[in-house]
Amino acid sequence: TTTQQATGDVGILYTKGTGPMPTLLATKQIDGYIAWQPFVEVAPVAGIGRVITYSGNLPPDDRWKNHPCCVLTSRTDFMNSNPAFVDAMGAATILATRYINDHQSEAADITAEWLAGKGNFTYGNITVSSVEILERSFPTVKFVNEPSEQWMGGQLEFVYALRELGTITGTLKNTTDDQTKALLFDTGPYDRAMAMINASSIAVPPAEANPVGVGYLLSDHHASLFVAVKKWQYFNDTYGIALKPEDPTATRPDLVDLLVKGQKVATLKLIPADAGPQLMQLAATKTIQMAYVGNPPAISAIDQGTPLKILMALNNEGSGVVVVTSSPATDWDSFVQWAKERSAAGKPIVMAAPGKGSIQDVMLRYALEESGLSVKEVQA
Amino acid sequence: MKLAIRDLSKVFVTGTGEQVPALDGINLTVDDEEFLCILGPSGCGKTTLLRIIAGLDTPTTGSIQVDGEALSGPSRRIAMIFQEYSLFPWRTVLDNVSFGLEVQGRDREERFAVARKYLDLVGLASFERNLPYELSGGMRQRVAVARALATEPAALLMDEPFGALDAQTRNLMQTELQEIWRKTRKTILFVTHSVDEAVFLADRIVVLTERPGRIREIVPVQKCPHPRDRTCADFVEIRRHVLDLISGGSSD
Amino acid sequence: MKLAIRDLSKVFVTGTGEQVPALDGINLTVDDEEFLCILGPSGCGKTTLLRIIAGLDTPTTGSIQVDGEALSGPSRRIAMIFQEYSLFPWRTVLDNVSFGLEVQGRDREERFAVARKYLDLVGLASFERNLPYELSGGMRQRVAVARALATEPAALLMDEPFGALDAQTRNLMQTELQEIWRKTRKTILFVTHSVDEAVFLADRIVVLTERPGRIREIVPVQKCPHPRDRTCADFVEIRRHVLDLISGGSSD
Amino acid sequence: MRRPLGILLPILILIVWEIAARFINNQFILPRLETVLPVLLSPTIDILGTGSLLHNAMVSLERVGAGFLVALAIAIPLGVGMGWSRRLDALADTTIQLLRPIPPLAWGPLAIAWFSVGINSMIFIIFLGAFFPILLNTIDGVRAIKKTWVEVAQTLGASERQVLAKVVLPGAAPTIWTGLRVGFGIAWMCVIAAEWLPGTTSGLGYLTLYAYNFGQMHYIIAGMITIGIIGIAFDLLFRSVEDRWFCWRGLER
Amino acid sequence: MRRPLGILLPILILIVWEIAARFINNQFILPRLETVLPVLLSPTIDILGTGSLLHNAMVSLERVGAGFLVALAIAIPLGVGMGWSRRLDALADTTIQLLRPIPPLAWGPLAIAWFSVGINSMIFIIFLGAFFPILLNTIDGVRAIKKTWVEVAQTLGASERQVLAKVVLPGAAPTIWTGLRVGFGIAWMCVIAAEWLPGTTSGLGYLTLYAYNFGQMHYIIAGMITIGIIGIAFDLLFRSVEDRWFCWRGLER
Ligand SMILES: Nc1ncnc2c1ncn2[C@@H]1O[C@H](COP(=O)(O)OP(=O)(O)OP(=O)(O)O)[C@@H](O)[C@H]1O
Ligand SMILES: Nc1ncnc2c1ncn2[C@@H]1O[C@H](COP(=O)(O)OP(=O)(O)OP(=O)(O)O)[C@@H](O)[C@H]1O
Ligand SMILES: [Mg+2]
Ligand SMILES: [Mg+2]
Repeated sequence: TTTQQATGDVGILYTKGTGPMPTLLATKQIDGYIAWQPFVEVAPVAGIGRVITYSGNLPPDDRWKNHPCCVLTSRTDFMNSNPAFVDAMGAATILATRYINDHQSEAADITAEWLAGKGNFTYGNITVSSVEILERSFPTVKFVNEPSEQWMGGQLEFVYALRELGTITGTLKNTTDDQTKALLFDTGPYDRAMAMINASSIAVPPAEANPVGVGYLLSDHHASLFVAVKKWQYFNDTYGIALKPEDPTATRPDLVDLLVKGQKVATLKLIPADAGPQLMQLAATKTIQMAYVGNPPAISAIDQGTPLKILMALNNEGSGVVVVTSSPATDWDSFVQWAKERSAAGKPIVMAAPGKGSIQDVMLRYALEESGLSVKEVQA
Repeated sequence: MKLAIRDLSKVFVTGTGEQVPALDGINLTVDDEEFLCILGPSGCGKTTLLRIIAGLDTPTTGSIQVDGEALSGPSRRIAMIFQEYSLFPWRTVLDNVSFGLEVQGRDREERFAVARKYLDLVGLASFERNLPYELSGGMRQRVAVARALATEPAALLMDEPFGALDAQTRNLMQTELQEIWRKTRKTILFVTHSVDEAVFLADRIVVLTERPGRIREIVPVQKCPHPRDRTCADFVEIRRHVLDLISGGSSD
Repeated sequence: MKLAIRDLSKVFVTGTGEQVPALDGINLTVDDEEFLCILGPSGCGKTTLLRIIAGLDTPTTGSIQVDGEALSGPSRRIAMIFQEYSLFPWRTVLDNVSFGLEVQGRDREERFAVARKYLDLVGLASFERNLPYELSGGMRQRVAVARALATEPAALLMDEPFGALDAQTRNLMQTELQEIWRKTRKTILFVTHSVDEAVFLADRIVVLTERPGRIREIVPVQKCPHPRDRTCADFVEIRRHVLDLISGGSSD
Repeated sequence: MRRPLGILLPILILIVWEIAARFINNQFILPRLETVLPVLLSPTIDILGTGSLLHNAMVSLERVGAGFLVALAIAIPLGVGMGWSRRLDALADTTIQLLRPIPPLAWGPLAIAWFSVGINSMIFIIFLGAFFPILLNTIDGVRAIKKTWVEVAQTLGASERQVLAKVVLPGAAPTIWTGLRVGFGIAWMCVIAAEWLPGTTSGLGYLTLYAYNFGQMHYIIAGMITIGIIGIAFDLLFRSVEDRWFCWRGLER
Repeated sequence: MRRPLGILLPILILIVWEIAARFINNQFILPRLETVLPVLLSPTIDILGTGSLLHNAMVSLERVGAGFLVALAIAIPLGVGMGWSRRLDALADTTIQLLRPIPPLAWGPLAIAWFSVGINSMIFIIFLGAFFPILLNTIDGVRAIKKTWVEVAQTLGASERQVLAKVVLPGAAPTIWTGLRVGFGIAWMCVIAAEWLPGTTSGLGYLTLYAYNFGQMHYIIAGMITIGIIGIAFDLLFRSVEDRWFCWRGLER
């Protein structure tokens, strides 16, 4: 990487998930944040911040266009003993992603229900529907599944970035790109799922005796899971594969049945978490077998020796940078300008990121350094 | 019940390993249906003696025969009434009195019937639903007596049962105890600090020495007929004699 | 100090609004340097009377004059000694005795000197560094006396100060109090339940009726010279008279 | 006089709150009263898809109930044993003293590893919160049993089991009950922490945390008030039972 | 006999732990003893870049100390006031009863909004944990002051201020001290929760959470043991002071 001589400082505050970000911004403790959707849209809607850029447009130019984001992962021991199940999950995910791309506004609606019961958010005098927020955020997320060569290349960028950050210390520390890919990916399930979809026949996996734990985050990024569950009837009727909620009235079901050709194959325990590292911890302790998760936590977990593989993409892009309303910044360049002025004035701006080594952290650091700003972690 | 105490002594070992001789060479025979009072200076081992007879402590040497058989542990045939109030405060008066029968496994009907009989005897029939804290000190000790009697033991051990009562109540209780004894004919061992009380109640008075307790003298009181008049000449004379024994026994 | 109590009465109002008359129409003059004992049945208002004089309670009607001036609140000139142990348990004996001087703002040296003088007087000079719990009951009451004396009040109010002591210690304390009184010549109001104690100590004995307390009689004892012999004829006669007053006053 | 005065301050606080909220005009710092009250007044309306206030309160109560019952079922017998037998006490005391100061919350990671995500690890954490107060009070209560009561029972022919069941347990009951009251209070505090563990999808703790994600402070405060009210309600319940059942306490003699 | 028996069980637990760890063979569920012990035995070695065990323990202690001191400085005067004056008690009691059952942790979101990320919001949460036990014990202690002590002081000429300073405070000191001990214990529990707040980068609570994110169970357990040991150490310290200063307690009469 070719970092210029730094001409200013920016502080980064890690908030362990997105939870405190709106509060911190509204109380002027931070000058902005980078988050995943829909928490990017929360700021403008609440009137506390302005979106200056979405993650695909972060500098350097085109570097992050279509950057990989969340991925579907599985424990390898589980894959080995239940290959047909993992393939079926892959198929369900791919079908749901297709549905999202064909019915974006319905998908936003479903996600609004999953994340907020389609309720309203109240910010002082402003009240907005969660549906509205999701409809704003959906176009900024690109829902794709294919683990293409280009996509894998994008993933490698994160490995490099994490190496630079010093958080990769295990099996991926000194690997070549090919070795890294071999350690990270297993595209078998994707290929087999596509084959089944193309053949219009999903194979019925043997029944699972125990519930299968599946982790996810409360983000639009994992909308394919929400859509698969909420539209289970449609998928069941159309493709013969469905994730049927055991309680159809639940807004955020936690027990769903995998049905293939009308047969119940397994019970899934859906486990939400605040941030990726938590999910990877659950995977490490075999509490969950599969996870919808951001790629850096998955890379870190594999690096730390968790027997895990990345199976396919879930989405590209889908994060954004927000600054406080009082900021003069309206786009990345004016933001950099502002940050440099503040640094020169001895009051460097503070940006929040959901976690050290998270996808958002990696991109923001990269972009800042690219723009001639050096990053310091804020010590509380 | 007849009690025969032979060469009984008791040495306590304190936490620091010190040896405290409490009783020494006690030889005493208590006849069936006898009312025996035990007098002695504080700390001379009166309570210890009763506790050993009740089976709550073991003697260091010596033995106790109950109707010819060796004593072994607490027995239903010997009931003890303690100086401090010892009622179960969470049980009603009736449930307190029927406790002994309850642990014997007698059924409700039967044990309440027996308990009521003895509550009647101590004049507290109308208080059976009350909790102990609602009673006065004297009433509580009467409940304790009823509880002890309800299992129909052959002997009653009473450790300064009236010590905490005021003078008037105490006199009343003494008269009532006499009455109860007359009706039920138990063997009674009665510890007291009051010479007056001992002379009023006892057939014989055992006077102990200072610690370690030994028997100084056994004073017979039978010649004074019941109910005793505290002003009659015999009474006053025996009282004087016992008082002399006690003050002569102290070292000052 | 001369105390003049005029038409004093006290009615307590309980939490439930009930009125409890505790004292009624008390007229009493206490001379300077007089030792006055107050006797009366339990609950007749003895403690209440002392508390009013100490300024800890206010009378319902009537007035108290101290050396001609109306009493108003607690005063350093009148010290009170309570029945229950009242030492500050976290202070050494010396610090307890010097408490009154400390709150007056006297400096360390001075207050310790005065405190030591009075500790000497009550014979506890060697215990000044001890904490109260290390002392026996009698010693504690002597410390309380020293503490009361240390501020050099003109009058001492003592509410059954020896009630919790055993007989032997009690006799000793009575003799010592006499001695202290002889040396310091305070006006003393002394409440007791013991006729014997009253006759032994007092110049005059005020006998109260049952609640609400009224003055039944004031018995002079001066004719019996100090130190008094409990077996002398005058003593026995006064004692008999006071006993008669008391039992005559009860309703049974 | 007591009652009106007692209500004065809360009312004053509410007024100050509302004025301050209008003045600060930042709902993240202090949401207006009129955004919080409707939430409390319609406790059956769904909040952000996590269910209603009432529903989440019931869920939390169920969890506390389960953890509390497990704690009670283990702590009381163990406490009676340790209070009664010097041996058992000597054996277990050190271990208990070592485990006690570890905050229930710190067990979170192990709880998830051992009991897996979900109700069981929450029960474990709640259990840890309630266990020690119940245990220590039971031990205390049993130790403080009047020896005379035990000896009376013995002379009346009670076996050791009967002494334990009919004298020791009822005699120690008031102290044990205090332990239960304190233990329940701590359990109630722990449920909030437990519901912050990953994988939770309901409960008052989860509700507040979830609302936090979207900066919905009025839900957080409504949640806190609900937590507070339920906490008091149970405390009062425990106390009223205490007053009724253990009126003899302190009047033993 | 007591000592050896007491140590027997922890040793047994360690042995069972090691055997179980070997048997389970999954460091996420139960790390081996030999991975935990070295962490504890070299408390000055850096852990995952967050600083050493010792350093983090000191940081946590500082925070607890600050929160505890604030709690003490407010709770003791307020408690003396409420114990002494019926008026003040009537005024404040209801409010305190309402606030008390809200877990300190639940204040997290508001703490961050009010005191901003960092030491101040941690102090606030720790303060909340320590405040109520100290306050309630101070009130109790002052109320339980023997009336006679106060009256003696009055008859000896003490002013109200002198009575408060020289009789009420020292007389209530043992009970207040118990409140301090309990309050410190709870504050210590709260620091762990407080260090889970965003923006924290040190402390034992942060250390365990950070280790958790990397699945480093042996650090978590070492952290928990350190938390436990410090907890006991302070409890013992408080108790030993109690034994020394308040030896007169229970022997008042
Ligand atoms: N468990 C014990 N360990 C050590 N010493 C004991 C024990 N029980 C009693 N003693 C000692 O044995 C002696 C006799 O005690 P005991 O209670 O029998 O006296 P007592 O005659 O009943 O006295 P009192 O009239 O005061 O009740 C006392 O010196 C007492 O201190
Ligand atoms: N604060 C109070 N409120 C209501 N009644 C009171 C109060 N203080 C005392 N009394 C009542 O006033 C009466 C006199 O009480 P006091 O304590 O003066 O009696 P006493 O003569 O000292 O009795 P004793 O000899 O038992 O000490 C009693 O009936 C008592 O119950
Ligand atoms: Mg005895
Ligand atoms: Mg009195």
